[in-house]
Amino acid sequence: MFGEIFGAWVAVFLTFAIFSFLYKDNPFYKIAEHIFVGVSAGYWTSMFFWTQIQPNLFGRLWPSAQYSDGFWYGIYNFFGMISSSIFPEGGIDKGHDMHLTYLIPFALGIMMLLSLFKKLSWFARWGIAYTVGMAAGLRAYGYLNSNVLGQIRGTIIPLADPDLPMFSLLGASHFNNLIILVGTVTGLLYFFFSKEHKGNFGKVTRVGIYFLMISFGASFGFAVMGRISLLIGRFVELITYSSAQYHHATLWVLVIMVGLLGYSAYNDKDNPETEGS
Amino acid sequence: MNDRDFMISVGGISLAFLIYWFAGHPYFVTERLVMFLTIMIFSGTLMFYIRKARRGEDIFLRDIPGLKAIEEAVGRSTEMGKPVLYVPGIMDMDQVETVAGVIVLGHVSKMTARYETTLNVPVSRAIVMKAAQEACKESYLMEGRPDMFHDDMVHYLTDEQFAFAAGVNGIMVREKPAACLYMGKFYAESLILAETGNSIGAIQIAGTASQAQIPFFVTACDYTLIGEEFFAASAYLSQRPELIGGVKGQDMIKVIVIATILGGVLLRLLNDIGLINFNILQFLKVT
Amino acid sequence: MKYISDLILKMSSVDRRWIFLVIALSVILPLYFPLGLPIRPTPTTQQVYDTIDALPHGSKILVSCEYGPSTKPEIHPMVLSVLRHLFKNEHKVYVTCLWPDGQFLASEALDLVGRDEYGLTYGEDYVLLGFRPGNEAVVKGIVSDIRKLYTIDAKGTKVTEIPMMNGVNRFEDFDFLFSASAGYPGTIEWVQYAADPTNVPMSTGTTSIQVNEVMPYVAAGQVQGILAGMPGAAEYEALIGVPGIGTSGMDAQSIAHLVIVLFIVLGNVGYLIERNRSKKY
Amino acid sequence: MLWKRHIPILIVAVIGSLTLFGWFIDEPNIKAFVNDDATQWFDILASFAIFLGGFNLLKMQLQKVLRKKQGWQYSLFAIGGFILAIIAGFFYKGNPDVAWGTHVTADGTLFKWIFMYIFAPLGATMFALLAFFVASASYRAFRIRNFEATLLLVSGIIIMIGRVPLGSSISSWFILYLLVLIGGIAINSVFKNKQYTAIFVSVGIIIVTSAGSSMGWPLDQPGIFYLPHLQEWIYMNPNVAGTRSIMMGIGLGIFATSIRYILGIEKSYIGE
Repeated sequence: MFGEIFGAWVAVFLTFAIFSFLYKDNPFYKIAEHIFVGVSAGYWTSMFFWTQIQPNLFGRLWPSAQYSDGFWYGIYNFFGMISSSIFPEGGIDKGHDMHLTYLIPFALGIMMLLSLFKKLSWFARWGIAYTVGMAAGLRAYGYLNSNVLGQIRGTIIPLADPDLPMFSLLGASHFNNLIILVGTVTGLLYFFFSKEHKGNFGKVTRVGIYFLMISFGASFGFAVMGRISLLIGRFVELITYSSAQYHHATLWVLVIMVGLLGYSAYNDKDNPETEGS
Repeated sequence: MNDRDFMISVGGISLAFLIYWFAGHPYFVTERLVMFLTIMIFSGTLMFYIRKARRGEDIFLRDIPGLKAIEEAVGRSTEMGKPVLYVPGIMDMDQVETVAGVIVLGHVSKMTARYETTLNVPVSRAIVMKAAQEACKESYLMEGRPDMFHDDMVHYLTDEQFAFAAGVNGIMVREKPAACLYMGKFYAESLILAETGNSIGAIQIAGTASQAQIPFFVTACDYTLIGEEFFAASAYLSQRPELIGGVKGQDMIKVIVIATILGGVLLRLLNDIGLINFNILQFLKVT
Repeated sequence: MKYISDLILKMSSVDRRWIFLVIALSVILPLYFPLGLPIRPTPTTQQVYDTIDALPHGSKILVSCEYGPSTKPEIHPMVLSVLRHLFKNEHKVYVTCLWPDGQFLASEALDLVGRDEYGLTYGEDYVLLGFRPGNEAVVKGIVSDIRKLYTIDAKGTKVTEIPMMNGVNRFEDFDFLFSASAGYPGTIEWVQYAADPTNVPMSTGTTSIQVNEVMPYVAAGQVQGILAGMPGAAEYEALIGVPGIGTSGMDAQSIAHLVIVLFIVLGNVGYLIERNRSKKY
Repeated sequence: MLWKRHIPILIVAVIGSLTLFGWFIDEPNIKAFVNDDATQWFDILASFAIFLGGFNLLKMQLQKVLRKKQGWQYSLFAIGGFILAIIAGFFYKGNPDVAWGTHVTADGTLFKWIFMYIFAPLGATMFALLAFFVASASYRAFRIRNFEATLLLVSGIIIMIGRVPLGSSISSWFILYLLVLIGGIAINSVFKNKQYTAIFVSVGIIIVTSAGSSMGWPLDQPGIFYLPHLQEWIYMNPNVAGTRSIMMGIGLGIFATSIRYILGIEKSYIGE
């Protein structure tokens, strides 16, 4: 139907416009870039409101489960008059029960909005302070738990395990375990700050850097695979949109865009200083 | 080791905990005891060396090339009359790397104030925008150049990862900054920024603890602060004694970690051959 | 000899846009003219297959979708293959999403495999609980009390009215978790806050780039195997015998990789020639 | 000063200690806060803040248009795109029988159309740019400058080729012959003596050929030269060791940094 075909043409144009950046910065890319920034900012503003503020905040301050005619729900009904889509009749039914402690994030949120005015700019600091405090506590525990304790456990290797072969290419073996132990310890020592990396200590940290470099090479090699498959995904979609069902969108847009870019490159050759505005 | 009151307070806390423990430790989540002890020991080590540094003890810190290059990069931008681009990651202040990125921005904006270089800070989250604006305003004030600071220096683009990358690409190829600094938490867009930065010939310095992105920054940027080096940046740049003491404390914690690993291997060996029946792996159970 | 080294020297410092053109061709051409190279499963993919195949008949499986449109080419083929494997072994599949746009893709996958291919009924054989905001808080919520978090499913029907939800109150009521993850929140949050504390076995499928972050957890036994990027998807498609997007992409992947390696070799040969020449002068 | 500095630092200390030590306190309210509410509060706060972000974006783009700065025409697209998304989010659902709130994740709405045909293709294509940038970055960066860079290069190539079907078709004997040639080049550039090189290469080829024919040229034997197995070994051992040391470094770094914030030792993000 029309929405799908028109959508296909829009998607094809935007796809080629982004790819044109590989050639050079040009008007097509600028259009796609600005559309993407504008649409995505609006997209997330709407998404956050309808998945956070309305269900999680208002849903906990005025849940439908405890709807009553008291003063508290009087305020709710007043809001309901302003916008019934945000504050539907009879409270918000998102399966929450009432948590008045959620007035705290509500207040911090209002303060954040008020920090727009220059005089009240420091209002934002309370919200920032809450965020940093929460981040410090949660991440400290989470990372210490999984990144440090979890990996210490993984590095405590069995030296006397009878059914482990001395060396094996695949699966565990004593040699492989020693490689992991030595690599982890020397790698950690590379991150030593309060000691000059010279003499024997320097040799040990050099071994550490070798392990780090192998690890960087490995994850880079791994990533190449992932990136190529994403490009495959884009071309598969472009091939789909080049079919008759979509009026050969891909072919038309490609020809027009290459033509225009070729023409402007031809003009630029005569007066090179007019860099595309 | 002559920090008497520190030793007294450690003794006091340990005693209090022992009493609480043997009094039945109400409300305590017992299976997380190891994590609790780890946090107390590590925090104690940090505090000990921070106090030591505050008392004026001289602590040596090895060079981190990436951090020395920051001042050179700002200087180079000034000579070429081009802006400095600073990206504090794409995540929000609920990530410790983003907070560290904003703190490093505070130091960099002191440099740009001193050298009178234009600073461009595109951000991907609104709370980061507010925090970065406060940090820059403070730095320009402390360098006596409040006139040079204007709010639009720090500007919001979008929360969306790749729209942000597209927008920053646009800034790079049009304003052609001489130095690009990436300090914070990054995901796949890291290589898009680094490759575009390379194509305009900018000096690029990256600092992140995003494990998966370190290889890309290492290959595509001139300097990279790898994981822990990034967190030590604020100590190096501020040269404040208590922060340098904290870095020394971190080193000592690494010694404890390595000792635990090697000790653990030994204990496991003894346990496997039956000399002792204490299973270190069970003890370090992750919950 | 001098002519050749000059040619290599010129090619070793080529404008990067030629590289881009060659990469584009090396990906497009195999899509039109497939080579059909053999696909041999790696041990980590085999481990996922064996773990799922060993699950007792009619188990309750939680599949969680944490990916978006930009990572769909790598992750979606995995989800389709794992769903085919689970439905072939007649398991009950519950789907949650930690990413908002994951819900669009999850419903697309369930409709294609659950409804069209296996003719199963929604609410009895599979259910889409859908997206809840809150990142790791959602994982913790599922671990402590899933019914507090999911009072309704993605279609708005009350959880109490869904037959297959009976007896499902907490994460421990599931027999297995498969996390299809492209970043944060994703596999690591499932390991930290769900699999580790409850010992419910889990496997995962991730984008290639996230494999490196998750591999230590696989090596430490916290995760039972991993499907690594599109090759992992292609290998799993080969294991269950149903070729899909993963398989068709593998030829293009092999060629593109070969081209990149050739560029690297070229660049290094040029670099060595340049260094030798600069030593001479 | 009290409101602007001391109270924020107090908030960080209180909330930080609560979320750090809350993990050890077996009390329902604290457990609920640490497990659930703490992050939910933040998500709500961030959802308010994003309106500030949207406002800042609009202000910057409008300024560009009004002052006719260079490239102001493109700012119209940014403003138009933002307004379109806000209309789809708050004013026009496009599918009347979908309730407000579920329209951001339901089918048939204008919001989903924007997601399917503008948001998703742009995101996927920007991501796909990496396929090109990964190629140009590895072409430029994988150079044998020193021993470390060579390790980076060799492990990268082995993983790249070893993990794709093509790699599993390359016989380990082919790799052995390749190593003999590379060994020859290395010896040639070190000793600069054609005779040594000729001897090394010919002896190498003889050894490999005789070993190969005696074992019947098996594709994946000796395993250490069969790329898929070699890449698995590199990936499961030296790579895990390197990754683990960085992970631990990051874990300790984040822990120490968080303690500095909670104890108020570092507060420059709130201003000196």
